[in-house]
Amino acid sequence: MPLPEKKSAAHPSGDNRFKLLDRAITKHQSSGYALIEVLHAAQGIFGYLETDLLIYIAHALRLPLSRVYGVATFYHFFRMKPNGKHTFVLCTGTACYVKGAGAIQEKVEKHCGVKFGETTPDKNVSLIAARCVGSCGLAPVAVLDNAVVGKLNPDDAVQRVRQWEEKTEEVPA
Amino acid sequence: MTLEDLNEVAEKELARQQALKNRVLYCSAAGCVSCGSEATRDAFKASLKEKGLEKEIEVIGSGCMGLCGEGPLVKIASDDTLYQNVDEDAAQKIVRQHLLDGKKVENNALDPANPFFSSQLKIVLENFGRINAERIEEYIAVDGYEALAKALTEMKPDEVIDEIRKSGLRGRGGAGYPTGLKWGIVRKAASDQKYVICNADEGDPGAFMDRSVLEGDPHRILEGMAIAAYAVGANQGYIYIRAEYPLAIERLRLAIKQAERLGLLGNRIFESQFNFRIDLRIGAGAFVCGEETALIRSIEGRRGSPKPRPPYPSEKGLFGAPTLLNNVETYANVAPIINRGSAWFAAIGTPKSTGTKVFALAGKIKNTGLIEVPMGIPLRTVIFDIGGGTPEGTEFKAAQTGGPSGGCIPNDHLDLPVDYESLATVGSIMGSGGMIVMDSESKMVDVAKYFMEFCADESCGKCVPCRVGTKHIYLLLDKISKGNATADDVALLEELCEMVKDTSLCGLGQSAPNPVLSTLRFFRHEYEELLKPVETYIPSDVHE
Amino acid sequence: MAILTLTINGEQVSGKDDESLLQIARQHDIHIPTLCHLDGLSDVGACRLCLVEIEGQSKLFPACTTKPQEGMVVHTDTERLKRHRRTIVELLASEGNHQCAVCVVNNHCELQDLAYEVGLQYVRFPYLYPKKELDATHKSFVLDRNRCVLCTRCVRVCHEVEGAHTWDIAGRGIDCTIIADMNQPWGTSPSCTSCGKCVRVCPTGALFEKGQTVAEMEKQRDFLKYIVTARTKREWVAEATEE
Amino acid sequence: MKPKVATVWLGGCSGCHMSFLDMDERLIELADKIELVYSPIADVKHFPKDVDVALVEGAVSNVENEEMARIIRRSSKFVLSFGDCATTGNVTAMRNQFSPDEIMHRAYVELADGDPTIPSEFTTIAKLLPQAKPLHEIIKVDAFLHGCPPTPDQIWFAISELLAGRTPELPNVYLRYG
Repeated sequence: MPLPEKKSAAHPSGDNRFKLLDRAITKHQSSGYALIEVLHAAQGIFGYLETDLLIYIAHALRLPLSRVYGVATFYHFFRMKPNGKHTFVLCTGTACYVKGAGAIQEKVEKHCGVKFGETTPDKNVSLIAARCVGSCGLAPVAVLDNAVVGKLNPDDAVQRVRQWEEKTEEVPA
Repeated sequence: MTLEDLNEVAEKELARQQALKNRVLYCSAAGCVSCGSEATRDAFKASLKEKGLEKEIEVIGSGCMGLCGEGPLVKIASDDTLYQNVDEDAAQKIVRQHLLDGKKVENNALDPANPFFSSQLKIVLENFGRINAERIEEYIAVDGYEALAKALTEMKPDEVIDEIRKSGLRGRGGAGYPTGLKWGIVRKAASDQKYVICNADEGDPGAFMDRSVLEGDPHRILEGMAIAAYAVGANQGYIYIRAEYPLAIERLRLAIKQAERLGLLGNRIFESQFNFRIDLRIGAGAFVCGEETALIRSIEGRRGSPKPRPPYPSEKGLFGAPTLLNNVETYANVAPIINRGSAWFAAIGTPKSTGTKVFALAGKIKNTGLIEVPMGIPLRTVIFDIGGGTPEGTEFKAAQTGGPSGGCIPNDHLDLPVDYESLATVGSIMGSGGMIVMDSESKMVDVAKYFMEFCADESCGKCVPCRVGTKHIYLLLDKISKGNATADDVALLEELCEMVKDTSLCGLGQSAPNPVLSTLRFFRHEYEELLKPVETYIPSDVHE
Repeated sequence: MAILTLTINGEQVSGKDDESLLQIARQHDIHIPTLCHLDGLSDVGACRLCLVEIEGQSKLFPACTTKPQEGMVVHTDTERLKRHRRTIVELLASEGNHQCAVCVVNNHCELQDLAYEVGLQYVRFPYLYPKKELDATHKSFVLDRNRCVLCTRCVRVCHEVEGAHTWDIAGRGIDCTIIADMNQPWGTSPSCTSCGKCVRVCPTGALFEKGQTVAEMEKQRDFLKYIVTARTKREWVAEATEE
Repeated sequence: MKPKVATVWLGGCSGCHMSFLDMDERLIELADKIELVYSPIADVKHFPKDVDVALVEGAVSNVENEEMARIIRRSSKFVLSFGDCATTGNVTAMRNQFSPDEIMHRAYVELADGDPTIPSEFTTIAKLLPQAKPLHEIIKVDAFLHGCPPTPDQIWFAISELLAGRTPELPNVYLRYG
């Protein structure tokens, strides 16, 4: 295999984030059992799990490549692509469903032109459907850039997304 | 740490609290935090500082206080007044009127005689609104870790198991397997290495009991697990918790650190031979990992695909060793049973379903939130007295319990007592405690479709009936809801539901058809109204 | 190890306590249909075709992973089981893109045989026609995911017998798919030894040798038991270790 | 009165009809027993009413097939899915992984010898359905004859059974896909 053996605390690329990842791997004694913990750590450090990163982890934990890929794609929490600048996480739990999360979904999708599970082409907004964020008392709920917003209605939801869009326009890249 | 040390911590903490003039407990559970309870806290602190009372009256975060729909909630410790919708203005008002002048702020105060409070009975949630979840001293001050001390210093493992068995406690994760029996099996399994796992992978959409317990009283779980580990002979525990619960994860991490610091986790706990450690394992978004064999695989770093049982985890579980797996609420009941005795616990509820059950009330209901009721309480009391019924202008249609594995219970069955067996007679299950109320606006075919979409999406894909069957059940429901189906399709739907139930590998698949079967049972007319006739041969004389 | 007596379909049979119900039934010429099971590989209980009824139990048990118990009364061909088996085959047929007429293993296919065995007249569920990829990048073999039934025999033989663990399953639910290494073209796989075991154990035409045309490929699966027996009895090192 | 039999060719390759013709001398016997009221091998413009048995070859692939299937169902006492395409979609359904637009483009533009234009659906060819479907997903079907194509023996057996007034529950010897 044309891949370098993992060297401790230094990645050939000089990317320091690998030092952090190595620390997480060492904490678990490089055990294959810790694969999910290490994937969590890697996603926390790198934002998402791209193929090269998964190969690095597979080598570090001495696991077959397909095993690592299989685990990473089994769990919804792990992302293989980066999220947009803003994230709109809509709760699709039962309470939110009963209280009209469907209408929010429809309106936001229509506004953004992409479906939940996708990111707008300008990489500004990712629409993410969550199983249940556990704030059922406030249904329908969405988590907008990590802030829980309860008792949301479709128009407010679109308004929030609009604010993100305006802000992007103000600061040209 | 010895028993004397423990008492000393408790006394010191109680003395500290005595010295205070009052305590303001704001709800620091995720629901209230997202309504702005942290701003409320800051307003209290600022206002108290302004009056020079910041040393005499402390403002602390506590566990979920129930009425999540009316947050932020705040409790005043001296007279147990509970306030709702406490925004920053209300906070200042409470400081001025209540804390300084001793007059309740009527606009925000909740009436303690309200059936929302009076019909409940709190064991699991008893410390909510009483203690600061982030300080182990406060937990110890309300007799925390005393049950563990008692078990380790006064009881043999078999006596602990016997006590749990006599209490009649059954698994609160949904299936209701007798807890004492399960512990006994793991105890008997011959092995040098055993594990104890807490299933905190609360995946039912519409359920947040476990999250609230972990956020509001994390030490209760650690203590319950330690007692269980002592009883079955384990020295390592894992809490498998959803990544979606960052606050609960944070609180647990803190609680474990505090318990280790005081020697309540670690080696030779209470100077016994018992060693026990707990580690967290963070789930990664897979409902199926609530199934015990899948959960174990996930802790082992694998895809969460269930394995056929037998062998059961109690014989061959985590890393092949005998493993005890219980749910959060089950562990939360352990310490009170050891402290107060099995007879006390067994007297609550019904003979076959003892104790209390925590429910998360949500959906089309006035009082949404977290409640705890004695087993056997009529469903009607839960929904109409505690929950306050459906909002004005709508009519109650069904209560959904058990999440995607449960069923919809119609009006006619509302006098049913809430216990494991009764809920099963109407095709639902106790489940982990989600209770979603639906009103006349909810279309039951769509409700069934919603759950089936969930199950199909959460199927691990290992066994054929669940992987493909749930997809086809969903497609049939979709066809029905769009008015394209015939009576033949409904017959096929029923046959497929029975088949998936009968043949799936694990509980997820076996129970996935329940929402369909229960809505077919009680709301069949809603299906039939959507059907169209089968096109067939028409003789030409009829044609013309 | 103990010898147990049990009843299968009314017939008194005996078997060892570490054998599966499936092994015992087969030793007594009692046929139970299977798909994910293959002698020589571990059992996963995934296809659910070998489910049997055990008296006194309301649940059904997969014969491949269930151990016998003294006095157990087992039924393998009740109407309920037959009905369920037919539905399983229907579900499998609807899930992939199976066109027997143009398949390299036509007439030598385990899925096709199962369809005949359960008397599948037609599939009552809509065909899903998933968009699945074909991988012809390997120099000798082809993976056509359209014909895959996700029995995982290839995954197991590669891990358990060859020891390469090239294959695994990615995704979940109806989107599960067989992948090589990092979900890369098979021909670029760093771990594949090109041993061809996966091709031979595959029950359908999902894995086949290049250069074969319709109905030409017959798979020989006997090799597995020789390898596995040799390995478990350590036959190839017997002389070296006897000293 | 002899039973009225129709044979129809929807989205298939006509192989099943070829196999029908391969019944050879048995066709003469059949001609005495039935009245063939509609068939691609007979020049009849409209599907007649009150047909006793309709043998339908091919999948339902375009709007014309779909319309025809419904006419067949209304006008026939007994509908038999005739061959693998009608029963499973088979080769006709292999196009289902692609959109109708992709398919039309492939067929009339990419593979065109001369003038690469997609013909108008109103003039020359019927509009493709999003997916080709087996017949029973469109209309209720009474029995199935498998095979690609079904053998002349299978066809003979099925028709004989029907003429004898029995639903052809085909024994497993005649159950063969592909």
